[in-house]
Amino acid sequence: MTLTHYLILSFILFGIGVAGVLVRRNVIVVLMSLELIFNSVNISLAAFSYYLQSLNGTVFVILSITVAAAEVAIGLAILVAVYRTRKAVNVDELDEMKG
Amino acid sequence: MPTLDLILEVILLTVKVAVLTQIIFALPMPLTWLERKIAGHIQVRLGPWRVGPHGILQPFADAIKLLFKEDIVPDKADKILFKIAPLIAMVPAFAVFAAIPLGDTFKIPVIGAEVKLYLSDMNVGALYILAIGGLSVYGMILGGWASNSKYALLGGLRCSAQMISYEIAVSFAVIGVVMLSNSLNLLEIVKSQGGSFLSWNFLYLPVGPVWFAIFLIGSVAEINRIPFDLSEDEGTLSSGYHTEYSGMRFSFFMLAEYVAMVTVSILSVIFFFGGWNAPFAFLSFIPPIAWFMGKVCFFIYFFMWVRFTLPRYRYDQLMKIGWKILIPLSLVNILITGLMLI
Amino acid sequence: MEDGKKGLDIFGLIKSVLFTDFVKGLVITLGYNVSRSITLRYPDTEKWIPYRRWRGMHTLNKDANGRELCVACELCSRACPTQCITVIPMEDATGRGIADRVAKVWKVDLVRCLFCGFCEDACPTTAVRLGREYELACHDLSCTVKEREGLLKPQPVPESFEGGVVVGARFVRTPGGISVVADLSKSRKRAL
Amino acid sequence: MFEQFFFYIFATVAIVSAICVISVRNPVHSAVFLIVCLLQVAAIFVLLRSPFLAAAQVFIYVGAVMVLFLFAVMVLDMGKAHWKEHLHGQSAPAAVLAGILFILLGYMALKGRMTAPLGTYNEAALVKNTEVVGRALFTKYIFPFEVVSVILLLALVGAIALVMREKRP
Repeated sequence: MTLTHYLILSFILFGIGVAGVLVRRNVIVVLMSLELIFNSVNISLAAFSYYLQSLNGTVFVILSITVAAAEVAIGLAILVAVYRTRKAVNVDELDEMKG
Repeated sequence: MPTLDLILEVILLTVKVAVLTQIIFALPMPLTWLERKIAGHIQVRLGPWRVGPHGILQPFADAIKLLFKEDIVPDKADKILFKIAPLIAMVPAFAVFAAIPLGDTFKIPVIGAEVKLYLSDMNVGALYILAIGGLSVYGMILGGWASNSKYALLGGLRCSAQMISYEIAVSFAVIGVVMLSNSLNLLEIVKSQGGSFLSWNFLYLPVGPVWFAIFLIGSVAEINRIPFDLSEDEGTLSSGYHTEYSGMRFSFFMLAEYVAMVTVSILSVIFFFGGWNAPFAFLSFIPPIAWFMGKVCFFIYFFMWVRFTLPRYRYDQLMKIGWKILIPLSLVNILITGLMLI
Repeated sequence: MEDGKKGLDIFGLIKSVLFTDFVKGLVITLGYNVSRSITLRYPDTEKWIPYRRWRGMHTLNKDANGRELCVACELCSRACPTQCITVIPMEDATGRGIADRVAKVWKVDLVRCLFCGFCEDACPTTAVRLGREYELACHDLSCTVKEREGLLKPQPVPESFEGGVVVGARFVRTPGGISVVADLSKSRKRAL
Repeated sequence: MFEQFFFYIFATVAIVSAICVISVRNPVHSAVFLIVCLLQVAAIFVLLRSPFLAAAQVFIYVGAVMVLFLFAVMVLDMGKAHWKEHLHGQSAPAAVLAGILFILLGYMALKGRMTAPLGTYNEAALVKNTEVVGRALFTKYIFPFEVVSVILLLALVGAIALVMREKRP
């Protein structure tokens, strides 16, 4: 087991997440793809932390999990608020800034 | 290459897992009988009576009925999720037991060999239990959604909101216990409460009883029992998230609920009532496992007792208790606990 | 605070913090839990015999000499609010009844009967009585109409028996149907 | 050997379920696959000798965040009408961009060299993982910790403010 194994897993997940964000139109699925990206980064952080024998990575995984939770709460709150006024969940139907 | 010791240990572990799983699988049978019996006696009735002496064979009759009942999958349901939702509800309820110790070690009288009464001595035991225990909500949410019925969906929604709200309070209570016992390891938590009953976390005045109250209320809400079983409220939702389920799949949900009740009883004992420690030093000739089982049985009885004492709360009351009382109270309590520990 | 009092109700606050109401409820239910159940073991070992004033299935009575009291005056069927009693009179001088006029047909449709007891009140010879038989359920409609011959049979619980007690009973399963046979010698008062 | 075996199992399941997340139509199915993927990530954290991270991952991500996702999907009650997604004008450039990023990241992951010095937390020190992490979090990393807690508070207030309906007089 080397660091490269984990890094490859991490970048594959990252690529899938980016593809999801760019290709999908449903806001909820876009948010889920963002979570995938977060997780791929977490894997690489934890892997670096283990192989470099330092705690920085582990601590930042904890912080990033926390931030991700906050991000999801806000994102879904915005989504619910938008859905109430527009009745739309696709990103290309939500391209006007005016309320 | 694996050594002989390792192989032996793996075999022992496998046997332990098998035995534990069998016990847990069979546990709901006496518990359903007990619950109906207690319900009957509290309501000045007899309860099950006709199948076997004092109705003791009633659970077998029920199990046979559930096994042979037609398994109906609604036409418009999401077939795959509908079928796996009961399993999703059941698996975490069993997985929690990987971290739960039932005692320290047990000496088999004749052979003299010592057997560890836990599956794994996890460093993050308390966190693991919280994390895995929270997963069983998916069975209810997905089951409610996949049934494609409004009652089931509402039950699933209520369940998820309730779970999110009360998980915070329960985790705070566990954090309080961890602060009092200085460890996340359940064995260490029990060891820290050794000696007489005065060193139990429950009697760590003044914060201990408050933590226990928060833990108890929160976990009753999390395992969906009366007075907080709003997600399967037959008065308003016919049967909540398992309205559309029948036969074996329904019994999986019930199994998960009963196992969760046992888990919460065990956790209450471990976290607050000294685990397998005897309350008085001179009573320690009674084996620890007996103390443990006795305490757990009391809590199981207590949950059933509460069920037939209290009426069901309203949903807004439930949310109010969760967010406006339990969470601020636990925050204040963490502060007091921290100040006391300095 | 419901009565509009201002200020903090210290006593109530302490009570709610200590869960006194909850504990009170628990004590009450625990008391019931250890108390004796009041369930009747019907039909296995016990059966409830109603009071004499109970209005169950009809009976047709006979006098001390074994003659039918019914004179087929049809007052009962007139008094019946649901018209469930059918009486057809006939002449019979053989001493079957207390008069020459006896009932050729006397039947009651128990599905329509509401057990009001008007027939009993209307009867001039106290021939019709509402008895204490209350196990009227059956498998098909044939048993819902009771004929005179069946109603003339002596009742399992005699008129003289003071009711309002639980008596011993036996549950009898036969190919012809199921029944609960009461044993009037063993009786006890009902709890509550 | 065992470690490698388990790593490959977890990695394969994680990648397959991640692909399913972005390719199935129904958002609820997406969420279920994402749950599977997150559980695999938690397992990989265990392989990386940080059980605390694994527990936090399961507890926060799987236990809370995904419940929130499912809750939102159910509250919004998106029928099948909302599942349809036509291929978009942006899709082709997006796919190309994702592909380029993929190749770039892959090149860097394979060819990169680790030059940073090794720290002090070797395997023996990480046995008490939770305690070590907790100590570090409240001493060396206290500032980011405080920042994150403020972010959480903001998110809490913000989410309530966004979703709460104003009372009309």
